[in-house]
Amino acid sequence: MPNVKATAVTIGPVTHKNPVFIASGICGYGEEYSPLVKLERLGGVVTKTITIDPRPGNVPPRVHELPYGMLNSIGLENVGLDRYAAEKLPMLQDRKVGVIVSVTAETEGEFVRIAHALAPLEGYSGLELNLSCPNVDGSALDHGRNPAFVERITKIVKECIPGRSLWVKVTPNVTDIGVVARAAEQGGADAISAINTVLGLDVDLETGRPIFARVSAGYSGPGILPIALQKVYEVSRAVSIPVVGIGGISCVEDARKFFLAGASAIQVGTALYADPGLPERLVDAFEAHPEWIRARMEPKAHE
Amino acid sequence: MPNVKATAVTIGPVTHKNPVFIASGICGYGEEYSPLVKLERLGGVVTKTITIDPRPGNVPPRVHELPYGMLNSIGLENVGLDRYAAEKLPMLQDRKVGVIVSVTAETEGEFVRIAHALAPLEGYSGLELNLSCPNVDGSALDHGRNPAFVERITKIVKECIPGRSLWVKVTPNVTDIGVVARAAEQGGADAISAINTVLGLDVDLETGRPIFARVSAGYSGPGILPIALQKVYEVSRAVSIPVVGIGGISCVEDARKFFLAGASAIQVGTALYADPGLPERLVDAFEAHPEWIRARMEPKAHE
Amino acid sequence: FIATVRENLQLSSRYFLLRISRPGDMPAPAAGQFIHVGVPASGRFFLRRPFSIFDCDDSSIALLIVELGPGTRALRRRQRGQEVDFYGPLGNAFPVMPGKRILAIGGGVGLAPLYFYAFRTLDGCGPSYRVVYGARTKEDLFLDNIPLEDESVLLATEDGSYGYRGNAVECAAEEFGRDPADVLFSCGPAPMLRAAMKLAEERGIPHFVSLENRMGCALGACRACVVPTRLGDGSPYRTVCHDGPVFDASVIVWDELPQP
Amino acid sequence: FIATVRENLQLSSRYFLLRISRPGDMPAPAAGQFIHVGVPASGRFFLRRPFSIFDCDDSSIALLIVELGPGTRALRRRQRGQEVDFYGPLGNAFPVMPGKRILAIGGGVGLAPLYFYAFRTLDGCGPSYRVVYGARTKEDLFLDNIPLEDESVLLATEDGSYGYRGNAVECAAEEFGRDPADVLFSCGPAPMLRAAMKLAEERGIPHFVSLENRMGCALGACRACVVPTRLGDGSPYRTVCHDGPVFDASVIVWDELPQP
Ligand SMILES: Cc1cc2nc3c(=O)[nH]c(=O)nc-3n(C[C@H](O)[C@H](O)[C@H](O)COP(=O)(O)OP(=O)(O)OC[C@H]3O[C@@H](n4cnc5c(N)ncnc54)[C@H](O)[C@@H]3O)c2cc1C
Ligand SMILES: Cc1cc2nc3c(=O)[nH]c(=O)nc-3n(C[C@H](O)[C@H](O)[C@H](O)COP(=O)(O)OP(=O)(O)OC[C@H]3O[C@@H](n4cnc5c(N)ncnc54)[C@H](O)[C@@H]3O)c2cc1C
Ligand SMILES: Cc1cc2nc3c(=O)[nH]c(=O)nc-3n(C[C@H](O)[C@H](O)[C@H](O)COP(=O)(O)O)c2cc1C
Ligand SMILES: Cc1cc2nc3c(=O)[nH]c(=O)nc-3n(C[C@H](O)[C@H](O)[C@H](O)COP(=O)(O)O)c2cc1C
Ligand code: FES
Ligand code: FES
Repeated sequence: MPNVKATAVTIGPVTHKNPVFIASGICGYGEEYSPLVKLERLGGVVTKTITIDPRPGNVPPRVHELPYGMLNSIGLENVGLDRYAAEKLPMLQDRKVGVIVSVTAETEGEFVRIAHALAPLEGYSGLELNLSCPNVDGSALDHGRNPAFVERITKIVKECIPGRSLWVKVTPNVTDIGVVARAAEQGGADAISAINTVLGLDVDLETGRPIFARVSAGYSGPGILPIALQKVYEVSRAVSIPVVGIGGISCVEDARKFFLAGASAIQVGTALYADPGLPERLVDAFEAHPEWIRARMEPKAHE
Repeated sequence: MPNVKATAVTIGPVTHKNPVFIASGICGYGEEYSPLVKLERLGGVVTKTITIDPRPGNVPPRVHELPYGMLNSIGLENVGLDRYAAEKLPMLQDRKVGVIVSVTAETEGEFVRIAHALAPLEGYSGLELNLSCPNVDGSALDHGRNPAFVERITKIVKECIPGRSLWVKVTPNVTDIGVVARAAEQGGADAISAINTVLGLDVDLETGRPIFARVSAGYSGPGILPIALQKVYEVSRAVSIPVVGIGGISCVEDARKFFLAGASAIQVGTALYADPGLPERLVDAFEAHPEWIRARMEPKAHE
Repeated sequence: FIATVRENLQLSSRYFLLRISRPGDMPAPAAGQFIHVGVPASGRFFLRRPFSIFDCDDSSIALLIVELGPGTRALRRRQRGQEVDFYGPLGNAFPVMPGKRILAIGGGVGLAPLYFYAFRTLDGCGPSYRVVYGARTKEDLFLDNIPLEDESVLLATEDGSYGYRGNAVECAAEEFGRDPADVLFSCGPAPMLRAAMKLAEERGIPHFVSLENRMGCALGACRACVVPTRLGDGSPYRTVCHDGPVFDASVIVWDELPQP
Repeated sequence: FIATVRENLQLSSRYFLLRISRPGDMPAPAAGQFIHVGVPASGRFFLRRPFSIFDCDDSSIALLIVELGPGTRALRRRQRGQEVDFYGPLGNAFPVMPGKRILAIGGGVGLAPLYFYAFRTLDGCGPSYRVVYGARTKEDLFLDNIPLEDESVLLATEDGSYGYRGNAVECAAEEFGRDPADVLFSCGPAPMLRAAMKLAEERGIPHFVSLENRMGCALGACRACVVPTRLGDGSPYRTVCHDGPVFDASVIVWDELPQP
């Protein structure tokens, strides 16, 4: 029997059975991956970022493989708040899956509306504010780069959802991620999720055109691991709330490095597509070695 | 016979025989690589960044291999301005190698001093201001993130070196690289070199310690290619001076993508260690296909 | 699922037939469905690759694959006894239409679902299902290895080295003239699908088409593999992996279809 | 240089001897020098790997390699006739000291430059050059494949399965007691080098040591492979690739030496 307490992690008012999550946008609304992953074994899943109104998403192609990861330009295609609440959220409810609902919006008013609408619902334990999607126009990403806005939004959303945790997901595409994370902490965030995708671009040599209609896209997968570790380290030094490490995790060793760099939980992203067994293998590993969850890097010293 | 004119690129007052350079810090002061690379066949080499005083560099280890590139924490070890001028610069002079001298400093006064000291010397055609090294303390990187400072430094250095070109090398570790590049353009830069290394980190699972004494290091190699392409694209849209593309180039196709993304020249970095034949193969390729140098991405359209 | 390679048969310079063991708990697939296969190569990152089911019996699954890049190359190199990791069957299927005369047009590996339809969905329903299969040359008809010479299969080669001289759609148009059909199926390269689309419009018959696209999850989760349609409900996009791969051709916005 | 594998001989479970052709225009190497070898594997990024020259004649170069990670694994798999890409010889060499009695201590693959010194630098100068070679067990002495049984070579195994029971430095200390030397050479794992350092200090004799470090260029250009020394002139650091790999042990700041 795994020692349940040993793998548990507490984020704000919520205790999760273990620190292994699936990242937003990777497994849709969760249900889609239930034939392949025992979702109830995980700390939880972060569902696809939703907006108040449904969004069609970007013109295809939307993904492009690289030897060290992938680029995506999904563009926040989602069913919108109402259908999410009516159809998607209830699907995972009876199956004891830990759910973190990812949301974004453009204006303060919209953030309040979406948080108010979600507040009375059952079936999830926290919200993740996606202030970091590189694949849409308008202010979503710009917001995530503006500490004052991050603090204000965090504050007003947090007030709407008592008893639930609030995770703020930050972008690596900033000069000083610590400042943004600190702003979220000031606003009352329970955790910082780091990182979202890194801006990237590829060109089709046959056509001489960019792969994506929007030209720039989000880079994820193993190639961003060192960047994500560095950002998690920076964030963990800037704030005292838990950090959720995301970016390039494709094996147990990668996940362990995030904890050493300062994370309290991790999310699996792109690697899930190639290796749907990974999240459960991570749970197995941390159940066998719960000490890996609390391990933190010591400074380098001469032997 | 290659058509010499067809591969030539002009940057500020200087015309280079072709657009293929070796990046700063990669081939030392040039001479070291002369047994392996016919340096005179290249557009030129950018020599290791020098400072007024010699610098010892960082505590080893200084490099760490990753499956998709490497991390380095060299820390600008260099012989200092005087020995560079007396010993290093003359070594390449008689061999008709195109040289761009990379320099950095902390204060305005130091930048002026170093530019004044170099101005009367022979044997190089331009300066590259390294305002983007992530591996040293102090203001070098912070400067590179401060548009006002970048503009001022560019301006005063440019005035010191009439007849020579001034390249300004920018860091990808900023929110808006376009703003920094524009500041350099305003200051009178002849080209923007993009990018320097991306901040990254790795942990030694055996010791539970960071690989490097300074913890964070500079990530380079194939894994940063999509990031570098995106930054070059952003910079090339922000400025109208030439952009020199750097980051992750390890084959002819990678190099072609930089031109499509907006670059007018390229620099080979990390790949040189594995494949010292690459720069000359790039020259061969561009001599065979000079049209690749002027090719620029067209917007994506529906067929 | 982890399956084992039973047979890996080179059919021509670029085509091969990969037969793998069928895991006991894999649901029965329908023609048009696909499986999502892990690329058996290490050292770099690979997304999985989708392949239509070409044939499936109680103990094995066969895929008809054309080697295009590193993913298909790694699969070509898999040998008898080695493992292949996949999940599926995924997606929808070509509709079963009793009593209708179906004319199916396949190009290249687009033959896979149409072949499976003929031999598993309709076992023996004969001339009400006809397949026109077009290839560049005789070599790509695999006549030595796949039993295509059947009265319900029409073969076309672009160079005329076997069967009808011309492409599959031209051959189908001629066949239609000889003996009309009620429904058109098609699967193959985009230009072929567009031509088939025209044919169906001209003859005023329904047309079901199997589309391809780059995939992430293949489960409808990531929204990577969408194609533009005339449908609404929040988004005009539908996923090839979950809503497809088989679509009523009239709902697809052909002009905006991404090239794979 | 592009060389061809002549022979790839497995010596024990982890050690192998890789003999490659010697390109005609490669300068003659001295004992202590190394070559920088491209990892013959594709799909991921690899820096080159440095290996000391174990043996070199007019037509071939031999390397003594222990398999540690992906780079050495790829080299172990190279077969006769396949290509290996390298450049060199690089770095400095163990000093030639006519008339001096040299005692050389080698551990594991650290034997390579010391062996080369014995058989190429000093051809036949006999007892003035003695090598103590230590390994864990008899298996790692490669007695079947490498002619180590010579009166100038002392063998030690930690488990006592052959020769002296104990480590190479202990064996060297005993040998020194029996028949002193004027100079100590050493090459091998860091703890062995430190012990050798102590021995040299106690006996008050010069000590030359061959160091290892992670490398980029191996040409002195990138400043990756530095070790801390008591020397000055702008930086206390010296490169293993260009200033070394052989150093006067007394200039090294042993406490700050990075572990490779
Ligand atoms: C639902 C579905 C069913 C499929 N069924 C089959 C099948 O039965 N047999 C089969 O061989 N293939 C099938 N494919 C296509 C197959 O998935 C791709 O050919 C494969 O992923 C290519 O991988 P690769 O690594 O070899 O080539 P990549 O490196 O991914 O691509 C190599 C080159 O081929 C082109 N290419 C890649 N994918 C496609 C594509 N889908 N169509 C046209 N050009 C492409 C690329 O643009 C590139 O130029 C199917 C695809 C889908 C979506
Ligand atoms: C000048 C010089 C000469 C050398 N000569 C030889 C030689 O003759 N024969 C030989 O087998 N090796 C020699 N080496 C060491 C050799 O270069 C490394 O063992 C090799 O690079 C390891 O590559 P890898 O990909 O197999 O292992 P990696 O994946 O790079 O490393 C695997 C494990 O081995 C450890 N490791 C790596 N390099 C070393 C090292 N240098 N010392 C101790 N542990 C290490 C790593 O920390 C890691 O834990 C020499 C090194 C130098 C600098
Ligand atoms: C196809 C795809 C869709 C994504 N959609 C979202 C999203 O809707 N909201 C979000 O916060 N992050 C989204 N992300 C980012 C991931 O959650 C994650 O932060 C990122 O991919 C880095 O992790 P990885 O390298 O493990 O994939 C998406 C990533 C991918 C690849
Ligand atoms: C070992 C090493 C040392 C470097 N030193 C310098 C330097 O002194 N000055 C500088 O401007 N860039 C330096 N760089 C950055 C490179 O010039 C280049 O911008 C970066 O490595 C990205 O290119 P790449 O991916 O092709 O290596 C160094 C990079 C490496 C790997
Ligand atoms: S591939 Fe993920 S939705 Fe189709
Ligand atoms: S490896 Fe580059 S200086 Fe030694």
